[in-house]
Amino acid sequence: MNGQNDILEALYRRMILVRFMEETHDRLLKEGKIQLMGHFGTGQEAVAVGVTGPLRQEDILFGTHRGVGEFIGKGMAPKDIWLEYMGKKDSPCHGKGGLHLCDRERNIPGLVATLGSDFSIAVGTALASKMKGTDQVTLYFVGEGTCNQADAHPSMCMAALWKLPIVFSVCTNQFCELSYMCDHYPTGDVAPRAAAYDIPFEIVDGQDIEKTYEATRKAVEHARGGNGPYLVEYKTYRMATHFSGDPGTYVNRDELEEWGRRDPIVLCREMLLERGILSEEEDRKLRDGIQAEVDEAVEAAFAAPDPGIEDLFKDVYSGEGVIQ
Amino acid sequence: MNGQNDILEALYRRMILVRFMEETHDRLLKEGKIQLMGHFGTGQEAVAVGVTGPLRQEDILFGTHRGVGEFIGKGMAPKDIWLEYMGKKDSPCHGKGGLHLCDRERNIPGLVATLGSDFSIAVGTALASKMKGTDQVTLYFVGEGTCNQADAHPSMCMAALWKLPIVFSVCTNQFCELSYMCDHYPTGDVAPRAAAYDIPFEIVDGQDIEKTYEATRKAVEHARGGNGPYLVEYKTYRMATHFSGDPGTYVNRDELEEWGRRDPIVLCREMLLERGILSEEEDRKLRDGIQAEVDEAVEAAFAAPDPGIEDLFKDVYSGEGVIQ
Amino acid sequence: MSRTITFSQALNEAMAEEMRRDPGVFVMGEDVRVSAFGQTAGLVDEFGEERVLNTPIAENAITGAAMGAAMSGLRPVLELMFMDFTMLAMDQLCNNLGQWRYITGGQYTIPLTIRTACGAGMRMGYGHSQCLQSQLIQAPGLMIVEPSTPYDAKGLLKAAIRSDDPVIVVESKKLIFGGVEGEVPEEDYTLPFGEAVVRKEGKDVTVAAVGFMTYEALGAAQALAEEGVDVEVIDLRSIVPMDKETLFASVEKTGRLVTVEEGRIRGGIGAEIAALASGEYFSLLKAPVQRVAAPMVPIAGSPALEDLYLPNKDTIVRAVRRTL
Amino acid sequence: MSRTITFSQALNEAMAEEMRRDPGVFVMGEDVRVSAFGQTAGLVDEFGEERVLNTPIAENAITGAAMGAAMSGLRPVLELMFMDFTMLAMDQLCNNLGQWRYITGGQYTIPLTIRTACGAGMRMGYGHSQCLQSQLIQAPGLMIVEPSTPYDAKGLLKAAIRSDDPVIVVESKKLIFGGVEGEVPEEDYTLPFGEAVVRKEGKDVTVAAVGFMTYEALGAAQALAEEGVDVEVIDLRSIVPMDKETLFASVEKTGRLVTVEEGRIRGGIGAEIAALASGEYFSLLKAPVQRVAAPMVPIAGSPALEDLYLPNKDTIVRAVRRTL
Ligand SMILES: Cc1ncc(C[n+]2csc(CCOP(=O)(O)OP(=O)(O)O)c2C)c(N)n1
Ligand SMILES: Cc1ncc(C[n+]2csc(CCOP(=O)(O)OP(=O)(O)O)c2C)c(N)n1
Ligand SMILES: [Mg+2]
Ligand SMILES: [Mg+2]
Repeated sequence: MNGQNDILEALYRRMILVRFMEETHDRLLKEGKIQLMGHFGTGQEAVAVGVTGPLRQEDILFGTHRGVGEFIGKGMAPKDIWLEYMGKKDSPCHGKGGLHLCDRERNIPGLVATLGSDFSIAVGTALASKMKGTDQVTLYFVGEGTCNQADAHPSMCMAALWKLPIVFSVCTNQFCELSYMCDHYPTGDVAPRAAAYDIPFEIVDGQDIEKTYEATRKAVEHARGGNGPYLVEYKTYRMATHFSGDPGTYVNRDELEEWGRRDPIVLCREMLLERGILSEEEDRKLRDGIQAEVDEAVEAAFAAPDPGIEDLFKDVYSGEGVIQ
Repeated sequence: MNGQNDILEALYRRMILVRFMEETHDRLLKEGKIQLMGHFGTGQEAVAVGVTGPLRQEDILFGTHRGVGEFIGKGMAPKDIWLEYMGKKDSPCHGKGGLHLCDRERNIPGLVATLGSDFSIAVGTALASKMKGTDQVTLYFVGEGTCNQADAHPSMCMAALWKLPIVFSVCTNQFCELSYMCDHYPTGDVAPRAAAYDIPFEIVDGQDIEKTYEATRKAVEHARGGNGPYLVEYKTYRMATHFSGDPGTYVNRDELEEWGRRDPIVLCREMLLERGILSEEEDRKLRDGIQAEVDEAVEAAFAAPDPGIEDLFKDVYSGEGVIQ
Repeated sequence: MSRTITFSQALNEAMAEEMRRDPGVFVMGEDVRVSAFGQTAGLVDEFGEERVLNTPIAENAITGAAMGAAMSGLRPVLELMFMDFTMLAMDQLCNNLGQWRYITGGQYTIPLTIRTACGAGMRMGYGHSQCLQSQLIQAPGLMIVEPSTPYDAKGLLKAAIRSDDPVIVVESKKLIFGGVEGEVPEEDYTLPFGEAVVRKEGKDVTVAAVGFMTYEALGAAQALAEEGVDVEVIDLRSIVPMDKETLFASVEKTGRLVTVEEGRIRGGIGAEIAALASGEYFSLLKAPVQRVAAPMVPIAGSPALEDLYLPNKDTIVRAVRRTL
Repeated sequence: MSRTITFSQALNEAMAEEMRRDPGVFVMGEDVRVSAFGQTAGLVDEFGEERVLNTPIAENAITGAAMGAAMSGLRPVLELMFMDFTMLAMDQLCNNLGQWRYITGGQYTIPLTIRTACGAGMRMGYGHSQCLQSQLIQAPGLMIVEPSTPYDAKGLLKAAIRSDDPVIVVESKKLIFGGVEGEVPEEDYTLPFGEAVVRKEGKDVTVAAVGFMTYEALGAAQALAEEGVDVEVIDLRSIVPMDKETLFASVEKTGRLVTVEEGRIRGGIGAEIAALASGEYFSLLKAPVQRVAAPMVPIAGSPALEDLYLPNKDTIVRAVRRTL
């Protein structure tokens, strides 16, 4: 089970990286050094990282607006994320993405602004994989609020109808923007909606990295094996407010505190210590190293140049220039 | 059970009226006397008529493009239908509706052109009934093909979330335009989709007027009682092609023939005869009377005036005129 | 008696007062109870959850639901948080909302108000920053207004809520987030649609601006005054209907016209105004009409590119100079 | 070698030839296998169900799926049966499709062709008859073409399929249902975007027409020739990009401009052309620009009202006279 230990340690490392990336973003915002507001995924790291853990480089990931978890999980470099967040010329999107991360090398085709639009785009990439006969899987990561968006329905329908290699990973963090899930849902769970299309589903504890990883691994295998779509719902909690400017007045403090006691990074750390995979000393070093990595990436991004007027009219069309 | 017999006879009468209306439309088209193409609901009369049977005048009906069944069922006058179909000035919509029947007096708020748009509009009328504290029920009648439209999903979600007085009546006629349901559905039934929202549902034989009526009556009572939405799926078969210009090359002839043996009007007739509710003689007279009623309505509509240029700019806004 | 309040407070007061005045008025939308940007903040405390309805995240469906409620005699005020999201609701907005009265021959009236926030400059990137007013003006049956001051915001929103026709009220994010203040009477008042206002009189060049761009135009007028160019600045306020009389009177005086909007240039509001000018005001024109608008490119995340994208005082100054 | 074929056959050949040439090309849409109006008829026999994909009835989602497939290197040709239905897909069309390349900094290319049928006159009423071209020209990153002959239809559709950018091909129903015929070479050819064609030379007035309206313009030109007015008729063919050179050259000669489109007038294609004229061609104009287009009202079901709604030869003749 050494392989399993290595995986766990790698996932733990990634979760810390995600947490530090977001904490750094928050600090830079408070210092007035970055303009892009943050939608942090604090407390949800075991979902984002566990979900992307089983993916191969050639698998396709659609992520969300909430934090950098799944993007780090899929292998995006911290520096590329900062370059994009700061709107720098040398970012993967040449400063155009902003919040909307995209990294073709890692098969991250981009993040839509209008929630739920990518439900069907993900079905399209899965359709292409099937038509081309590759064994790529598309993983569509999505919040429970977005699962109410209209296109969720025909998208799941097409995925099932055409037996596409796609996994729907639903991150139920109890919030949909400034309201609780119960303002949006007549039911407690999202997952049973999959049954409407005969899509198999599973609900797992989103605080436990072993479980999120393992459930997703099974789902990805199912999809890769030509058995059609699979849906996994991860139960977690948004420890942050909706975005950096949201004071979160509507949040139930007791509930927040209770969930805070099951911080996925703390849980994972305890497990690693208990199983002797990691020592306190190693953990300290690991964290220092990760923070240094983040700081270095931030510095490098700050030093990078902004795009200019020549970039404003670039890449609208495949040919040169723009059509006015 | 005399009341029950009266109801059955009335439903039978309506089914024949629907059939004759559509046969007449077809004949007028073939004679080149009417321009509006027909989407006939031949064979589905027990659904349209049975579904609308339990509704009160003040209940709200959203119907479909397929035939006149539910509109007749809700009490629309044949003459008004012809006036609308012929685009005459004195039609309920003053010639503007065409296929899109609307009759405010009978609480038929209109028929959308873009399939599925009215899913949410129906939720809105039910929401208003609830907010106003009336005991009106909204009945949303819809084809299985349209149930794949994106808005079906948030609409059912809202209906359940807000416990609205609405009945979703799904007419599964095996076809979605020029293809079979299996080109559109990963599953055989539509109804279980309701479970995703904890909406109770039932599937019934759509050829049997007693069953369609009774299932809908229960659903309407459920909704009227403040228990929230209900979904009923009726299994039937489109004996006509998609529209009057469709030769139906893709239709399985054996299947068509088999379903034809369960013509809902024939089935109902046999039942009425068997139970002694109707005699052969009465049936003949009834049919003659209905055909005469249809012919008269057609004649009256032909004689009615067309709208003119003054109507072109009327009723765009509540005030006078149009904004160019 | 008047006081100084913010743009957002003016909108808030308009809704609160209309809700007090008419029990049929209610507010719905995504998170309108907490209210991300404050326009609907606090309404739930006075009017309760029934009249301040949080909806699922499904723009087309909630627009349809609001339309259904409006058809039933209620007066919903629907918030579509960002104008980019109106694209999800275009089927309802363009195919149904503005057409229903006409198609039903005036049987149904749709007293629905839709509020939506437009505009860039907040580093929100693509899909959260667009001005798409010009994509709505083609739809028959709608009215579209865009206030630039708290006074206009309150008066136009109240008029919209009382209107029997569907009205879209566009709120510039710069006015909301910028906390722009202005004098607003304490007494009840409404403003008529279709009346522009001359913000600064001038005899040399007419600048017709939309919404927030009025401030940029006034800035340009001030700069040009130093060069001895006397600019007349018109704040359109109402996009549909457009105040052709005020425009005509101004161009009659100046013979020179510059249009200014934040949306993109092709097929923009400026195109419609320029077309009016080249048609109805042709004989008045002494110079080519100049359109100031955004270029035909998406809105990048990069602050540097976003600043280059946006029309501003300087681009207006240059456009005015081109007419001299 | 050329033969005479119909408009619909030309489209059909274009798709078949491109599918033969490039295995990445495939057709998808609602009922494209049987094909209601014939454009995709028979393709399934040659290319199989995998490459002629019937979809559920869900326009935004199938557009997204096609986009996802295009991003993955395939070349889908998506049919959105009626142009009215593009309104359901506006989120994908305007927010994502034309913006994705830019926002991803050119990392992703979207070689997607969308075909859609526009136009009234078939007595289909509201929601099945509109010309909504002018609601798409505001979107960056798209190309929009509208052929009026079989030759252009084949050449432009083939060019669209080979283009690395998203292209919308608008097909007038009158050309499809009317069985319009024309000479089409047997050899492979494509037509460039952005090139208008002068259908009739003339020296007095320039009439710039879109799609089917070219025929009405030619009819008007013939009628006016009898009055001694020599009209030049330009068939735009490409709406985005627009052939400004050909327009300019013509107006330079005539000094008079009439625009003709079937869509509604406010914010129409004619507005953009008139704006160009009042800007860039200002010094050339000898008379006010006239816009011929539909009025700002919905399309009624009534044949009498539909005929009054539509621009035609006579309205063009009157508009030309107003420029003299
Ligand atoms: C079409 C659309 N509507 C609304 C929004 C605004 N919005 C951004 S995040 C969000 C909440 C999403 O909730 P959920 O999917 O649960 O994700 P979470 O924020 O909880 O991670 C909303 C409504 C949007 N971006 N797009
Ligand atoms: C938004 C939209 N897409 C497509 C169509 C074209 N269309 C008309 S009827 C129909 C099939 C509907 O199938 P179903 O809901 O099962 O009703 P049925 O025709 O079987 O009664 C289609 C696709 C439409 N009117 N609106
Ligand atoms: Mg959530
Ligand atoms: Mg059907």
